[in-house]
Amino acid sequence: MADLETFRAETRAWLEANCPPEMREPIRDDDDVCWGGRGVKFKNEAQKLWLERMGAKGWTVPEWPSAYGGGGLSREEAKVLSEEMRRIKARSALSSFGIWMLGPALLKYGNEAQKLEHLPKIARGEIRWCQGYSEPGAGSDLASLRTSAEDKGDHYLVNGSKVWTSYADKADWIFCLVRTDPAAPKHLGISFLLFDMASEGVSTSPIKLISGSSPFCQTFFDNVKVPKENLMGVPGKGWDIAKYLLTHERDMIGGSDSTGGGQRDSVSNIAKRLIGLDAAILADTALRTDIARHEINALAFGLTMERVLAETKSGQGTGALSSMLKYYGTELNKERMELLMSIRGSDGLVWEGEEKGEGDLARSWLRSRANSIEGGTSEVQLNIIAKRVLDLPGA
Amino acid sequence: MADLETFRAETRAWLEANCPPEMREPIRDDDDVCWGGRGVKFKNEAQKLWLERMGAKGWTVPEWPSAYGGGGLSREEAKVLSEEMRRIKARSALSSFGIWMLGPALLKYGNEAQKLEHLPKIARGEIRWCQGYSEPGAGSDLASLRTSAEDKGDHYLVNGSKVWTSYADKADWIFCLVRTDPAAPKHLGISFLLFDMASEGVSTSPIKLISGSSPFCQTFFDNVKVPKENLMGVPGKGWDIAKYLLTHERDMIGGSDSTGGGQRDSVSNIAKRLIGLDAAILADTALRTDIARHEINALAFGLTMERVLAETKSGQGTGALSSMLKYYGTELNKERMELLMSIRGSDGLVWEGEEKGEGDLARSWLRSRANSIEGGTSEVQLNIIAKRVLDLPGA
Amino acid sequence: MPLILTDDQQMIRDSAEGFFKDEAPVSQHRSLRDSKDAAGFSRDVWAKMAEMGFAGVLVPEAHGGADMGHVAAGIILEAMGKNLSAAPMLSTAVLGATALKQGTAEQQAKYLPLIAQGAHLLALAADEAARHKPNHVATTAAPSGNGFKLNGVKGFVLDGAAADTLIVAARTGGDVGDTAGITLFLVNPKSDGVSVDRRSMVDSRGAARVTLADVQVDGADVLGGVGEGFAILEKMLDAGRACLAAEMLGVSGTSFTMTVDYIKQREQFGQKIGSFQALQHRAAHLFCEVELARSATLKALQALDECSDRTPMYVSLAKAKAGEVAILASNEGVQMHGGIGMTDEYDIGFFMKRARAAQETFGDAAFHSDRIARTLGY
Amino acid sequence: MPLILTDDQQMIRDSAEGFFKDEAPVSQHRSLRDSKDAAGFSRDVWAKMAEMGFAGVLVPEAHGGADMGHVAAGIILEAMGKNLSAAPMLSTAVLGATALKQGTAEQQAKYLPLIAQGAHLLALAADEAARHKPNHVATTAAPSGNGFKLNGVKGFVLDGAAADTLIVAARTGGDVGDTAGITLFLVNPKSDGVSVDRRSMVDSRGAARVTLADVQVDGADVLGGVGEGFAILEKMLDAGRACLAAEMLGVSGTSFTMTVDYIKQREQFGQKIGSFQALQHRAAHLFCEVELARSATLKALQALDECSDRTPMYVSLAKAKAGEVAILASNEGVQMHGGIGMTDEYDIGFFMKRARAAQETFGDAAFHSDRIARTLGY
Repeated sequence: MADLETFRAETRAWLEANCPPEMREPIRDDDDVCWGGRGVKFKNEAQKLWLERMGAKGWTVPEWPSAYGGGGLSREEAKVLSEEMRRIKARSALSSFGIWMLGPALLKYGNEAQKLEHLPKIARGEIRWCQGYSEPGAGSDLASLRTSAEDKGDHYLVNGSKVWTSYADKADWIFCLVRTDPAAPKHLGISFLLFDMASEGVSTSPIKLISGSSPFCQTFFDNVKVPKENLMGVPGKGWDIAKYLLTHERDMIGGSDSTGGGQRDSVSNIAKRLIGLDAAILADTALRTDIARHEINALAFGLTMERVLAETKSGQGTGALSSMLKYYGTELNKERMELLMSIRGSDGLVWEGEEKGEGDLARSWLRSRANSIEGGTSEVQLNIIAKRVLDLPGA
Repeated sequence: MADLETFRAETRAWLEANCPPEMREPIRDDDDVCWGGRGVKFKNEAQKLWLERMGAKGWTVPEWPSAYGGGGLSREEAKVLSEEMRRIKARSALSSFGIWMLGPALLKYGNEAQKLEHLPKIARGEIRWCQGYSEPGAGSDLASLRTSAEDKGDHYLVNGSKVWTSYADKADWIFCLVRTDPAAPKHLGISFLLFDMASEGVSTSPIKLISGSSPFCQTFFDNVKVPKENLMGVPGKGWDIAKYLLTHERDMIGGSDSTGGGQRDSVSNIAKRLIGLDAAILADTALRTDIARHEINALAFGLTMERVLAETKSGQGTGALSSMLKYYGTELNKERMELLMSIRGSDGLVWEGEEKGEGDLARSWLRSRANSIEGGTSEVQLNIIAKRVLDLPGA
Repeated sequence: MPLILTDDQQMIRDSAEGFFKDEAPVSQHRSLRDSKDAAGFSRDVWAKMAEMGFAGVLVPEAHGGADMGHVAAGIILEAMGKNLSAAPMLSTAVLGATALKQGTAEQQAKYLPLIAQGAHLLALAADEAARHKPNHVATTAAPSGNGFKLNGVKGFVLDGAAADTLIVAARTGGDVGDTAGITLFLVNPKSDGVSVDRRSMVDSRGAARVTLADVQVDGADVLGGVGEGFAILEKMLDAGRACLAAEMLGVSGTSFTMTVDYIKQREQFGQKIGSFQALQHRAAHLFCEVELARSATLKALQALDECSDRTPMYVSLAKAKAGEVAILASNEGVQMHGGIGMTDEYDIGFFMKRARAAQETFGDAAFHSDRIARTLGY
Repeated sequence: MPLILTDDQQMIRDSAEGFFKDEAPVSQHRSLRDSKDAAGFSRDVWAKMAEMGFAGVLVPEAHGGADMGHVAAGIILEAMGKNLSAAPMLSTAVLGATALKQGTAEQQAKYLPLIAQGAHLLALAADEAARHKPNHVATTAAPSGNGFKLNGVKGFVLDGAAADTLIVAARTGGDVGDTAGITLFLVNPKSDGVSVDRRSMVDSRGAARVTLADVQVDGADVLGGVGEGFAILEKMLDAGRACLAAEMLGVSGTSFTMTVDYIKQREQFGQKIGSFQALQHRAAHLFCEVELARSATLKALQALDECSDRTPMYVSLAKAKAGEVAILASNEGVQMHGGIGMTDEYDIGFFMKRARAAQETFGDAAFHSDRIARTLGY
């Protein structure tokens, strides 16, 4: 524990000395978030400096081994670092699918050469990754993917297309599920391939959503040559890696990204401000009832996240609860957005306007409708709970 | 039309002369309802007289042919009769599964001898019928019935048991689904048999529900001999008759029996009386919202019944809507009972008490939970809508 | 009146459905959206609607209208909802005609024939709060010259940018929240002091913010009695709400049909997804809900035609029920379509947007369930 | 405090679950019901519960209690809920002990050891309205002699028929609806003027109507300050509500488990009905709901142990959520069991009855969602 206190003191001093003041401001715009990559455009010098300094220490990925560009910290030390960063309100130096998704999979399934090649570049923000999973027409049935990687001796020839590839147009490399054995049963014959988006035959096209423009793309592969050493894990066993990563993604969508945390203003506070009170209660009894019912569920859901986390930490975990959090969290977030639309009335219907923020609510509301579709639909989560948690028989 | 006015005048005069004053009082107790039968116990002389007079005219079944003991009236005349009875608040002279269920099936599927034998006795209330459909363990899967009727040359030998047989302990005869061909596929091999409950080998035992005692029985058949001429319709085609009758039953449960009509006090009136108002609105805003939502659905459902009826009359009917009425009507009635329990609070929890009516609410609430199970569960109704109305593919 | 369409009404339905499918299908809505059309509708289609008698559906024959009644108006709006057809039907043919029928003989003679011809557009400038509350009128009308001077802001005026005449609710007496003291004025949007700002809305329909700064109006431009405008306003709103319910019924209808068709052909895990029982039950439930909305809407329209005392209750029932069902139907539609339902390329999202906007127009389900409860005394 | 059971609490859970499964299973509830037992519980089981330390779970060690805290009390109640075990746990060990801990040193010394020994039963005679409203106290306590004279009727007194002491809320000042002016009294039910009438309830638990006619009580029998009883009453109720939430969690748990087990083995149309996706989705949803109720309940119990300022909010959250979930779980249970779920022979109906009664006790979901909204200022 003494060591940990020393570590804390050192960390605090380092952060004080190295975190630029601009990087201690709250994030206001999309370009306040740094995604790195070959084509990175830093918003300002401070953002660049902060990434370089954190990357050099490996603190963009504090728990990864230092051999792979990580910080080599223990879980406890990483916690201290995170606490100290929060203390001075330091921004995250790097946002990255490489860190959140590919990295953990590489550490678990990659070979030594792959780790040494890719992890340090992820840690330093030099290479930006995107994820190639879904395909047009596949939907929830991810394993029905048809993008093929034909064995050509020294390379694979990749043909097909992916959809819902976030930031494919900005990414340098892709980690991608492909079918290497068309004769094998559906879930077998799938492999996990890494390749450069600058390869000949790769092209992307953005997807417009009902909420407006989006980071999603459709990505096309037309006779793309991929060296055979770029296959990660065992050929034909890519589905295991996919499942491992899907659970990660589910946790992110259900748990944090879309339902947000305590920092968001509560529905009732917004309602109070916009609708007002009448004899100490909200001046719309039907909305009041619906809001209270929503907040009861939101509070109980927040406590459930807390409890599941505590149980997991202590090893009491009932397991397989990520489907519950994904399902309930995204449904609650949709309900929240519906209520906010009701509260805002006709003002909520504005799509574009001169004032900053006009149109935001309507777009967020529409965007929220995808929460229960992306990362495994609500229906798929319920299927998973029914099968894996409740052990109900197959149809 | 002149004829119809003559008929109205004659009917009015006859009713005035023949309907005893006691039979013009509202129904207050179970024994105000006359079910007829060999063992009938009339509550008073008026009840007996009224049945005899109405039975003699065939007006217990006004539209049945007079050859079978019916009134032989046209649809228009029957409507006049019903209007005139309502005018003087005349009670129905006879309640009977024979009238509501077996009669229509007999008219459609029975042979001449069967019609002549059974219909007049139903019309005069001499024989009380019960329905033998469900079997222990069969549930929604009615066609999986196992009660067997073995062909013994001049008779069938019936073995098995039925469950949910309403008033089996009071009935004289039963109309019963039996399996006459054990080798045929499930829905084939079922026949429709009529037999005397006084036959040797028939016994009944009452079923107690969570709401208390009930008219339901379990009925056992132990080597019951049934003459072969008692088979109705074509051997092995009993399932068609069953389906025909089930639609009848569904309409009764969804449409009238369990959701009741306009005569019931509305949920909001009861709430107003028991909870009271505060500044002109119900002094419980959450309950107010739930009650309003319920009443919106109840009103819209009432209008839907009205519309479906009007469409059917005019031949615009979209068809196959009885499943919708059954499903929605019974779910609404359950919701109504839940709301009434909330409104009544601890008083609603009383099970037995000295005052008349104590315990009624709790028992009605519990009884209502069966609405969405009996006569085809809500799940079965939704299946039917999905398949027959929406034409969705089978699993 | 039996709760059913008459033979005439069935004919109107058939011709309206054919008309909007041909003349103003969803693809037209898309191109109006993409071109950021200032009016939000096609004047060409509106001219044809006038020819069909749709613009004059509520205008008496004496003034050149078709005088077909509210059930017919609802039938037209339902067909528009099915195709997401945009036209000033609600603002002019329903609200405008309902208002002007309460006007003086001169006003009627001046406006009603123009409405029926599709030659004059009206817009109701009443709502000030973002959540509908018709008695919340803060806009003032102070005596001035031989008329009044208007001051105030109206935030959400449907078809306001295209209107030739605005029907403005302003206060000649009483306090904000009172129903008494509200007066309706016919205002030319080109008058000095009127500014009309087009707002870009989620459903791409025409709406505007109207600002009134010392706008001088003549005494002859008062619609109905001074201080007695609220009764006319309620009449307009109830006609509008019932017709919106009908439009939402159309929105529900197409959302539902598109979705059922989709799950019949879409395969996942080697099966049609329409064969999955959970989706089947949700679709079957939705079917029932749409039927309930249909019954409630027809009843409200009939009640308007019959001038029934219970019109406000039936109208609120229809608006509340049809609104909730349209939200449910379009939400279920997007969810069951999955990812492609979220793309702008696919039409189902338009139905979700229109359902939400129509829900917020002239009172959402919360507003109307409150109104029903008050009508029933609780 | 992490939102998780400590090792000690897990041990209590294991022993409580074992105890009630063995000593007071559902079959005992059935026989108490069938015999129309006057108390509604087995005194034998209660004695054993005292030996286990359950009766004294909230009694300080100084008074011979086990002093295990509210989380432990909730764990015991949850195990009781799972087995539908009836015992005066809520009325005596939770409400009674909470009340007496606010008493004078004499009162504590007199009652608390007896509570822990299972030798003295208490019952709260507070509610007068059929719908819970703790400030609705019309029963009067007029000064009389060296004490007070009580008059009034308490309609729904849990375990009232078996109680050795009633804790009566009566008004020494203020008007019906005021929180100030309510005073609590310890009343011997054998006193002149007290009549206790056992009521037969849907869940077959002990409850009584208590009538007070000129009942003379001594000044020494006032619990807490005169006119200041409401704060103690709220403390009692909040402890009781959180423990009821825990009991309902147990009711949900068994309803859910019974139902999932049932649909795994029951066949219809040649398949296990648990393989039908519509039932699977409903069961999976219910699973999530039960998990949410569990989190909310644990938080409320912890808040009580920590004397958190936010206790009332968390307690209402737990009571509202656990109540709604218990109703849902037992309703779904009966529905998925089909016909046999409706028969008295089968146990699932008992859970539905208990869920409803517990929901109505000390405020239903409507009451507590209102309380949460008020706490959050809307």
